[in-house]
Amino acid sequence: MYRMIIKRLIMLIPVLLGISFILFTIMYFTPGDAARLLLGDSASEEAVEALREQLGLNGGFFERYFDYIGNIILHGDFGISYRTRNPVFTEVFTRFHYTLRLALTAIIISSVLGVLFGILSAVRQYSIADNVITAVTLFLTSMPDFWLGMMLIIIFAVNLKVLPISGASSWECFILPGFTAAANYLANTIRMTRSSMLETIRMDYVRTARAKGVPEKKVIFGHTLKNALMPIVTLVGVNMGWQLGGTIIIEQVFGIPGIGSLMIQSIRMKDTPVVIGCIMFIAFLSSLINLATDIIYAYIDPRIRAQYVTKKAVKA
Amino acid sequence: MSDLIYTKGLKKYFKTPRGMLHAVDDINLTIPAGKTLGVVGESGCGKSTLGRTMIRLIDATEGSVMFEGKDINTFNKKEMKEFCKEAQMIFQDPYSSINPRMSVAQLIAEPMIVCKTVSGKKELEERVKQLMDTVGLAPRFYYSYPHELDGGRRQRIGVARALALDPKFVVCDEPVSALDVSIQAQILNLLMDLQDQHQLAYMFITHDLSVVKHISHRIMVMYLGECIEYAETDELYENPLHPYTKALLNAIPIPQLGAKKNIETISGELKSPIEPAPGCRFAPRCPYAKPECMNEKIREIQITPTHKVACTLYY
Amino acid sequence: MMAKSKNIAVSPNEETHEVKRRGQIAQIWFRFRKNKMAFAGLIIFGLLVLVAATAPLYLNFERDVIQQNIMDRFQGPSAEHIFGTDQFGRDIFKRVLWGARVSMSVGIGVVVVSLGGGAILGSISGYFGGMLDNVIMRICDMFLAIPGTLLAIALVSAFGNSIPNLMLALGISTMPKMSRIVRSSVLTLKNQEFIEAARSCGTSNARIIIRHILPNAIGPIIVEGTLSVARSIISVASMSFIGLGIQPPNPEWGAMLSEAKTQMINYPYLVYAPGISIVLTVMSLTLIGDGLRDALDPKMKN
Amino acid sequence: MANEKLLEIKDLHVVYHTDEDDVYAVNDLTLSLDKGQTLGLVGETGAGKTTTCLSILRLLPDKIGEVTGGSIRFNGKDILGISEEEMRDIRGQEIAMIFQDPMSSLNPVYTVGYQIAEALKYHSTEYKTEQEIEKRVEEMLALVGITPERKNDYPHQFSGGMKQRVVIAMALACDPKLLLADEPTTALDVTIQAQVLKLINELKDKLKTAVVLVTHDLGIVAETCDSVAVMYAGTVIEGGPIETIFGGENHHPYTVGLFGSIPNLKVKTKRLSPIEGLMPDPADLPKGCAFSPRCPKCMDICRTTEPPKVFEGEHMIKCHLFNMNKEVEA
Repeated sequence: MYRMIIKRLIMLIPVLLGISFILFTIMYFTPGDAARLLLGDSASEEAVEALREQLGLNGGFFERYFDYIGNIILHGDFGISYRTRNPVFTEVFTRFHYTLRLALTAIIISSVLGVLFGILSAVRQYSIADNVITAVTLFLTSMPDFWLGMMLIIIFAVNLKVLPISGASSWECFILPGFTAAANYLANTIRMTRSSMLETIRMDYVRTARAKGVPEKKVIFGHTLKNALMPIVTLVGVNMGWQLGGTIIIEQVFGIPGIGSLMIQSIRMKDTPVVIGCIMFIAFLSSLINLATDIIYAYIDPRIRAQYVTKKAVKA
Repeated sequence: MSDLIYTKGLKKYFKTPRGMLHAVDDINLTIPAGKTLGVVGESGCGKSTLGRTMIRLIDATEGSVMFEGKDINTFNKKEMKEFCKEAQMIFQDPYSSINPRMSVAQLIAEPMIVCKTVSGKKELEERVKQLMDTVGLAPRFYYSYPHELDGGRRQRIGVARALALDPKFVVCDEPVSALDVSIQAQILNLLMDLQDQHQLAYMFITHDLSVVKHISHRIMVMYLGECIEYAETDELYENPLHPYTKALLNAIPIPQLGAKKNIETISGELKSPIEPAPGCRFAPRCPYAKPECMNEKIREIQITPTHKVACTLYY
Repeated sequence: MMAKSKNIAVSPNEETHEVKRRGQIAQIWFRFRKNKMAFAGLIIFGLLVLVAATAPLYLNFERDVIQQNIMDRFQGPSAEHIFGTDQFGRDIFKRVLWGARVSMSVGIGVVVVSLGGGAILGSISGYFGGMLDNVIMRICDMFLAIPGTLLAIALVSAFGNSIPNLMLALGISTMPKMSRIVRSSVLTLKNQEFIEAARSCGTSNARIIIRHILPNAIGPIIVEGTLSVARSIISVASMSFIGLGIQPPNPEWGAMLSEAKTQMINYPYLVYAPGISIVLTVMSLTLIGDGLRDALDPKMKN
Repeated sequence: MANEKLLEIKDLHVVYHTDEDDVYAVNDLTLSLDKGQTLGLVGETGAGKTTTCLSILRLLPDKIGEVTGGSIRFNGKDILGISEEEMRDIRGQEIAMIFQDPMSSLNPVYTVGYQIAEALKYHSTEYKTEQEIEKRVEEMLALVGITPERKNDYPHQFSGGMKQRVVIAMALACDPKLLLADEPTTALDVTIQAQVLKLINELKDKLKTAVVLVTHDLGIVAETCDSVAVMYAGTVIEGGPIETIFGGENHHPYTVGLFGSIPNLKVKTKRLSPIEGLMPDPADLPKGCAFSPRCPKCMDICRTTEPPKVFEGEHMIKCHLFNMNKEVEA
């Protein structure tokens, strides 16, 4: 097991390097000059040139890239933001907790409700409840999240005045954004749970359990759900990864100063170190979540557990 | 009797994460023109892989397959194309072996278009109709799609496709095992009639000992990639020598009352053919196993001119 | 050699028993039509396309859609302006109608880019396998690790803000996912026995891909394409919403919502019409896609 | 012991409602089985064998499969009439079922020991405490030739033949009176099939369990069964004690065809004599006798009128051919 975890972490390195290279290339070819953007149009040419020198913007493409990567590898230094001159790490962490709070709210709402409604929908296939859930699901997937956010603001903040319109100062601020961010993933989770349950319910071993006289509750929540859980766990894991980097637009709607807002600002200001830093951070977190997903897999499914064990045994 | 196709020391190994898988290990066989060699074995014994190496759908790891005196493994692209016309294959699954997006006519015409054996649309159409007639498909199915047909008719398409290029040799990979008994008998009769008419040589791969007896002239019994017994059909059924062959024959239920009172079974199950231990691969299940069975490679013993067995009991 | 032989083993009822015969397309259409929701989706989408395609016949782009009438600003819904007017006094109904043109064409453009690239990469990767497959898939993995919206934002900033660049940016950011879908469907097909059967009579790789793999893979690809147009329309709207997509005064639905954002607290009706248009379009496409999936493969239905 | 009826099915009709058609899977099926006896249910794919078994357990797919007529009596109880609760008590405890594919019959996420124990947990009055159940599980594993230590292993650690042994142990754990075995050896290799058949034979003698053995293989029937029912298009077309089916002179043309289709190991035949044509579409059954379109001895009456059941002692043939001078059941 430990061997597997370490192997996976090592495999992450080339992916992160690849991501940094892709993003660096894109940012490099983006028109505009970070130094000029920072100082504004009124600054003198000399001042701009001096800042450019200071930020190391004058080197060639490869020189700058290897400089950047070298610093990360040798000193663990992700550089400083061109815009604020703070270390990238500080920039990311002062913003990250907002995004994390939003993502966690969303993931809890979407997973809990999604799995519950999904099971209900599958167990009572073709019933009224199933039809209603399916219709709501369809509606949720068809809605752009920013529009849903706007509608929720109009209803709950403007008309009913029960929740704040925007900001991130208190926990109430995260209710509307949380639901908005959850909507799409909720729909996906319901769909996936439903189809996975329906597929598993048709398996021979479920029929065998029924033929043994196992009570229906036990058949559904024991024999079926445990097997149907696999794709759902994957989906929740993937959703979580996407949530961390995918709330950009919702942060804009609700004025939350999270990592998404930071990235948009940084792209506009050509603040390359922050952009790359943010995304590598998100990618790293997503990979950790994937790893956790695989560990949960091994916990649920003895076949997968056995794979890790035999691998270890063969090597030992 | 001229040998149409024969193999010498044919081997096919696959690399797997757990080591070398010996799918086909040192097989020597001959098939005369117009005759049938039955290849029998349980699942995982390498019989399908053997069939595919016979027409070079898979390249052999070692050894040679000689067709009309030439080694097919040395053929270049052009020679391969010529060889395709001589050697064809009928596949096991009448569902997955037929392209669902092509009509019956297109399916049967495909090999002839690819190999350019016919000139002109008219001739092609005529030939397809003639083939459909040969395998017993009514002309009204000409424009049908496979999903409209049942397994038996689909398998007839497979037979027609294999015959389209007028081959001399056809590998039949379990052509009836996916079919119901009554349909199975129809296809078996068809295959036997076609052999008589066209002097086809078959390699008939199956796990069903009663089917193979019915259709074959010679039989090869395989166990974990190796040939363990090789004989004329009558000889094999009257006088099975290898303990595994005996066990196989013993295991078939006979549809007659009182045909067999005591079912004698061999214990254990097939091991995996990955990195097999030296010696007889059947030894772990064999009731007669002796210490020497485990040590060295088992030699093939020629019992009569047409009967070989690989077992230490006959040393 | 192949002498004309008499019928062997044709069953006696072979000639008399009539089978149900229907062409393949007709059969898919038959199953699709039986699915009420999907059929409703098709009708809605058909109407929307009709409206979008004929918009220039009854609307003048400059006069009806772009021109500002400050005198008429912020008029609530009325008989004259069904959906009211915006902050520049333009009729929202007319802008929404014209917006259908923009949203749909850009959405389809995005899918053409991502599906085109994805189909080529995915089929090469799936069919030939080996090193090539490894390289393509590892690169896809890297792109997949970057949040899609963000990648699109970065790409638009790099390419410069224009409609073709937007399509390219969104197309590239969804291409890795598309490649994976195409690759997996090619991989499943590649291992089917009928591909082996084709190879056994010396069929060339090109012919196998064109004659045998593509016709079988096309169904799932069309389904994925339809659903992907739906998603792209949302992505385009999102990009426009944060100001990196289609620029005002061009009446794309997302851009309209972006303009409405600052006013919505006082004039919430600005938000309704463009949003509902998006929902309607996306929903109809989703219904069509799901319906097609069931019609193409009845076994998958549940 | 003999003549004590355990299972009696009368005029059973089962319909599957699919999107496109109504499929008539079982039509007017009548069967009976005495205590401790073995009945072979023979027929090809789509003959309705599995559907019959599922109807006995009331496990037809929800909302799709429906019993539209007839009765099933088990041990004197009307199975179709009792509540779901009562039915659950019968399942596993009094009637157990083995499915065709051992690979998919075991739940991959539970140990085999747990899966065997499950039936005991919900039913057994004899084995109540944890220790008693544990002991019974070990006993059952030993009975089917698996070392009891393996009870904590998961299904994926067993080979196909071993899995089927586990399935058998699971089915027999509560000492059921009736075992429904649906093609229990079809998915296995011949040598393994022989092992499993031998095991089933030994166990049914030892435990005095009645068995309905569903198979398409007449050889297996000859080796294990006391009586036979040959099914075609959802109904029994010939049935009776095994001697009357494998011996005797009068047979249904379909039975004759089935025997003619099998290459016989003992007898040398040049050509097989198969049944021409195909199984009828169960959504669109021919009028009269369902076999008439394929029957070599088809008469005019066969195409219009359903054949009667003709009895000759315990031997039943459902065919117009034998209608002439025998007693007829109305």
